[in-house]
Amino acid sequence: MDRIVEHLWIIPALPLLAAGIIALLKRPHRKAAAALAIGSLGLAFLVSCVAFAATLHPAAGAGTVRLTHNFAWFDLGESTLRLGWLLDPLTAGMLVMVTFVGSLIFVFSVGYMAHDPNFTRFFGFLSLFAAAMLGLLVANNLLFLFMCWEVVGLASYLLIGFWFQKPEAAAAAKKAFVTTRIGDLGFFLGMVWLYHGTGTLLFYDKGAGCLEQGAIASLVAQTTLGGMAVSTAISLLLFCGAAGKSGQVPLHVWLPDAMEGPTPVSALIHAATMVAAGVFLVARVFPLLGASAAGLPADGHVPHTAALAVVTWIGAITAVFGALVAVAQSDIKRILAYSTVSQLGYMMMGLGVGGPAVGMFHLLAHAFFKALLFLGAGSVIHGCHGEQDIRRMGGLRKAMPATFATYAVGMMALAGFPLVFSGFWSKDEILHAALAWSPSRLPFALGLFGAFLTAFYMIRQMWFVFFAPSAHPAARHGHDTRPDAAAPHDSPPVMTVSLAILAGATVAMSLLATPVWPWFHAYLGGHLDHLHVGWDADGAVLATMALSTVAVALGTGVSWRLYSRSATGTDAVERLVPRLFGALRGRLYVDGFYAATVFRLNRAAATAFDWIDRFVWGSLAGSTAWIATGFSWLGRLLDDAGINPGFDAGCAGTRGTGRLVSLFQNGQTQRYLRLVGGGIVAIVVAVAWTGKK
Amino acid sequence: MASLDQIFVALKDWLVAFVPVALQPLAGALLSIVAIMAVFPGIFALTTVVERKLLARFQNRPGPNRVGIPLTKIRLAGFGQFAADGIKSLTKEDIVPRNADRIVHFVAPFVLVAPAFLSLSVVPVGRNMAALDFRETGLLFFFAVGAATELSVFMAGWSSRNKYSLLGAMRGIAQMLSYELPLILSSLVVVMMAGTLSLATIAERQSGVQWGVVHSWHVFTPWGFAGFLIFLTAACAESNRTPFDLPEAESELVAGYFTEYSGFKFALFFLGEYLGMFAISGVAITLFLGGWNAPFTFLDWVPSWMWFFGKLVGFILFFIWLRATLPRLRVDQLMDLAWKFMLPMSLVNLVVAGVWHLAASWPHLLRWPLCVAILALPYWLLSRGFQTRFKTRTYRFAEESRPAPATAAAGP
Amino acid sequence: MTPYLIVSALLFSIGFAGVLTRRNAILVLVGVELMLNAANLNFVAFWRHGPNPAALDGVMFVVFAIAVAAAEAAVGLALVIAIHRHCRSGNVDEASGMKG
Amino acid sequence: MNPIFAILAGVTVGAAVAAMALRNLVHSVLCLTVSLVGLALLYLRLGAEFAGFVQILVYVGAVAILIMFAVLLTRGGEAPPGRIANAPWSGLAVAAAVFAMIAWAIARSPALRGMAKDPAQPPLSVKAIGDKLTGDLVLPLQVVALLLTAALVGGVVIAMSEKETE
Repeated sequence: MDRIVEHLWIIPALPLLAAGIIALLKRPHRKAAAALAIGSLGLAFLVSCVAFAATLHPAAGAGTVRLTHNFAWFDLGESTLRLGWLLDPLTAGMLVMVTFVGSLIFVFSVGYMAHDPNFTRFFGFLSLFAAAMLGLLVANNLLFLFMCWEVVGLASYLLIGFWFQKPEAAAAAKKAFVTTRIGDLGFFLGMVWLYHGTGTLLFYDKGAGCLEQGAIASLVAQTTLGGMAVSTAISLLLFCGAAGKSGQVPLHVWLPDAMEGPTPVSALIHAATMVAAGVFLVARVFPLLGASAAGLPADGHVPHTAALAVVTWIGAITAVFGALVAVAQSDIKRILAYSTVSQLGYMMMGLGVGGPAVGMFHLLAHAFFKALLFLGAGSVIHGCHGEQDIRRMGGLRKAMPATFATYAVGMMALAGFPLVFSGFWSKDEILHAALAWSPSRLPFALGLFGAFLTAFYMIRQMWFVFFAPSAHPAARHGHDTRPDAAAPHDSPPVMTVSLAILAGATVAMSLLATPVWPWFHAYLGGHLDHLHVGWDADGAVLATMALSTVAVALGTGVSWRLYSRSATGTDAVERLVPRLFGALRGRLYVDGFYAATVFRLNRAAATAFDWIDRFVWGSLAGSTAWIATGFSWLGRLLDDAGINPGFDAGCAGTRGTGRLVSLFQNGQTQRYLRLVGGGIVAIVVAVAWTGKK
Repeated sequence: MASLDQIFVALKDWLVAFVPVALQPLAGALLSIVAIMAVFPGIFALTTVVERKLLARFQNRPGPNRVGIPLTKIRLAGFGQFAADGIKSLTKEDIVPRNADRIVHFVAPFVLVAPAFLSLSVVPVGRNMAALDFRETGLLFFFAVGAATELSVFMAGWSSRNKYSLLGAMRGIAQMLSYELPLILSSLVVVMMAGTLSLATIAERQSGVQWGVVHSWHVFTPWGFAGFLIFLTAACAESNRTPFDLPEAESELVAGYFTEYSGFKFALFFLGEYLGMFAISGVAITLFLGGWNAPFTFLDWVPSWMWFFGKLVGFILFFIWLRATLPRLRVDQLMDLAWKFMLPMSLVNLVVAGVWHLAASWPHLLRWPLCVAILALPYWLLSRGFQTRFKTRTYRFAEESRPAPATAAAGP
Repeated sequence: MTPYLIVSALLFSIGFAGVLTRRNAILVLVGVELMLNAANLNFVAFWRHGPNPAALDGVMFVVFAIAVAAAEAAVGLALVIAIHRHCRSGNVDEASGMKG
Repeated sequence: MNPIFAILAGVTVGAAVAAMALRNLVHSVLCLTVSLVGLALLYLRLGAEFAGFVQILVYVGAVAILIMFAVLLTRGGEAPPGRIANAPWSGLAVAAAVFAMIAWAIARSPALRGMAKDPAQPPLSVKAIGDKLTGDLVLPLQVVALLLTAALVGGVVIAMSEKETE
């Protein structure tokens, strides 16, 4: 057992090695690159399975399997910085999922990127990404986790901007990088604070780790600003990082734009890995979030702490927000992106109301079906020669049967069709936990509404892509300049096989966490030996199932009815409520405030927002962005042409200060050096002077 | 015989004994300086005549054969020529271009000659006969002092304010810098094997005996042989001798960096160049050809300094022979040779020396073929690249401007 | 010992003065070289007069410093050439495109 | 003070001053070379033979030539017209202040006063240096090798970059 955890580093090291070797390969060595990347990740998958098997059998009476292996990294003055590997059910489950889904995505990429000249570079980046992600999972140290976290950010930057010659892609990559960086600032501060508070960053260290009883008790005991417990403050800071990575509402803007990357990247980033990192982080530090004066959260019981309440509310808002926006999008990948935002909201909500088991199960289930959906979308795009607008598709059911079948499975899982799809069970659990959440019932209602919307937009997408009469073949082919532009065709086997495997996994996942046999809970909670098959759920479970089924059915029915009867080309909802639809299509203007590029509903206001945005992104003052967003909402509602004079004054002041400061920075190195020299002399004189007395 | 071998050492000791003890080191140094300043310029004087005569012979003409002892009928087969040349250059007008940078122009020849003398002073010309023996850093001293040559070339070329001078200087510096690498690397092999930088010690180390009667010169090993060839080529380039005389290619650059020098300063440049050649030949002899050691044990009775100077004369004749037979390289070929052939080969040679050292206990039949193979393979690979690289140049623009014969025939 | 240190300080200050005042970028680099060499002289002097000369620390430091200085000179001069090509000038005060 | 030391120090410092003060760049660099040779001789006086010769080999043989090339490549061979210094007085004042500070520190240092006036020549064999380089300091040696390679490549790339883009 210990040997497994001692050698857990092999799992991230394998793809890292592959990335290193691929970096040295020349461009024409495409096969070698692909083989290296897939082979290394496949091997990592096998090792992960071994690690997973090791967590299945806890020692008698030990509860959860939690193996750690810590070692000294380097000495820092008096103290020693220690790193470590950690193997527990959370890690093991994620490892298997990431390597499995990742391998399939790699295989899919071989087909999808077959025509790209930078094929080898692509696989190098993919491997680097996988390595960083796996390193993040096995870390038993918040610092090491943070390092991998940043490498994940770097790799995602490289991958989203893979087609950097496209300005949108370059911009999207930058946006993703900068936006997540704002969250990371919170993460970093939280980490530093945690180190300050506990003196260690190891999660588990035989009772001395920062997530164990002693450290947390001391953190809970201290209070900071406004009587908040230090543990809560740290939790919220860490959650900032998680929100950035996982695209929770204020920081979600990068995620839809990240669609500019190649589709396998979207699948990898949005389904399996990067966005999951945030949720994983919250699950990892759950003891900290759930810590209250009463102590650590016990298994199966989720306390109501302030930190968890924040997580819940942000999650619930994100869930509904993403679903709403997804209703009006027309880019096939963008719909999926917003649906990811929405589902991530569910996960966070699940974590907040139901603890790691609930949230993580939705994460794993979502990873499979969302990877399936993205790869399916990739297959559709590939088959349609690069077309991404669903209104220009249609009738692909016949042209691409394999893609259609697998996509339908993914769709039903995402929408939560009952009984055999994993999405149903995982979402149901979240709703059930939300129903039982005593502080408020609103999250439950929001979740239910989200479920309705999910079914609605997925049916809308299915209808446009696969069922609608082939709308604008001329337009479609007119756009295509390639000589081999022909009718849509199904993708090569190397792509469809990945889809089929994922579809199978999606269905299979549904067996793991039904109320009849809640294996996953038992696994995460560490009481597998008490697990038995049988119905011992309360009536609320049944009620929730019924309610969510109704919501899904309602969504499906309404959507199908609206769209199947509408004329092609225009959107049914658009005709019904054009203003609302416009707002939704404009992604509720959130991007407008952040990036000031999308919608200029109000030119004057937008100019101000634009400036604010630049200011916000230009500096790291994320908090200003909050205020600015609030003000700009208000301004648009109250007065279309209104520009808050306070902003102007603030801007002028800032600009003036900037001018003043930039006077010193005149680009003349010699002048800087003179100041440095004079400064040194002054310091020495000062030190000597004071030392004499 | 031993007394003849050490005759100069004894002479110096005898002379030094006349001065007070406190001044003896100074007197010894002075004596050494005088000896060096007398012997090597003398060899230089003779070399100029020999070179002119030999070159003439190579070209089927008599060469200088008139000047003998003045006011007599004795001609000495023309060996009085150097005196005439010397007197001429001393009495000629010293022309300095109007725009020239006078100070630098004046200093440049001295910057060339002084280090040449200095570097000659570390060469052991016989047993116990090195004017300066740096036990720790002899070879390093040689290379460090040699570095000043480049500076002098630059000063001469730049201060003349003449484009041929400047171009010649640039070529010269580029060439010297490029060939300094193989030069140092190939002598590094000897340092590696000898374990010392002292030239005297290196020479002494080669007095061992192998194969019965042969002294163990470094050149009789695979690494020594390859190193010697590399060193010889690089030395040729370092001293600007044909076929590497591009810096002073008279058909292209008049006389290179000393175009604007005349009279005594020109003579100094001339002297400096030849002294540099002697010094580098002396180092080559010390490093590879056994220094002052005889080739065979039965020749040990010949005094050591005679061996050294005999080998030196051999080198001089060899260089003259090269000058008379080989055509000059083109600039790009020159650089290619340095960077793409000699540098890799000298690196390979370092490896060979290491292998030789590690395989010390192996039988010769195994050790020799292994080392030769390690050398031969890169040699073959590298020279294969040169065959494609050094193909006849096609003069694209010249050919295009010339009307093709077919169109000429079709014309009116 | 002290005379060496004073010479070193003088060299350092002369180099520093050159760095601070000369307009030509190459001479600024020359000043930097002088400053580096002044430091090297210190190392050698302290090695010679220090408590443990057998450890060779000062000399090793000088050898490394020379190697690094050579690299620095190469890159610095390449930069000067690049800037000269870009700005048609080798003066440091004209290459102030980064100014705020 | 030893007269030889005085001459060497005078030449070194004087050449350094000239290097920093002359108008013509080539003269400056030549003076720099003289100054560096003077430094090498000071090393010899201190008993650091190896360092001294390495100094000459690297600085006179390579760095000086390199700077000369840079001077000629940037058309600095002629004495530039106009100002050669930016605000010389304030710069000189800062430099003088720095010198005053260092000199003050040297003059007051109690550690220096405790040192032997002229300790015995420490043994310095090149072999010891070699052993050290390939023993304790093998990692720095590798790093320096890497640095030099990087500098070589970087120098080439920087100096030829514009040609590439044409």
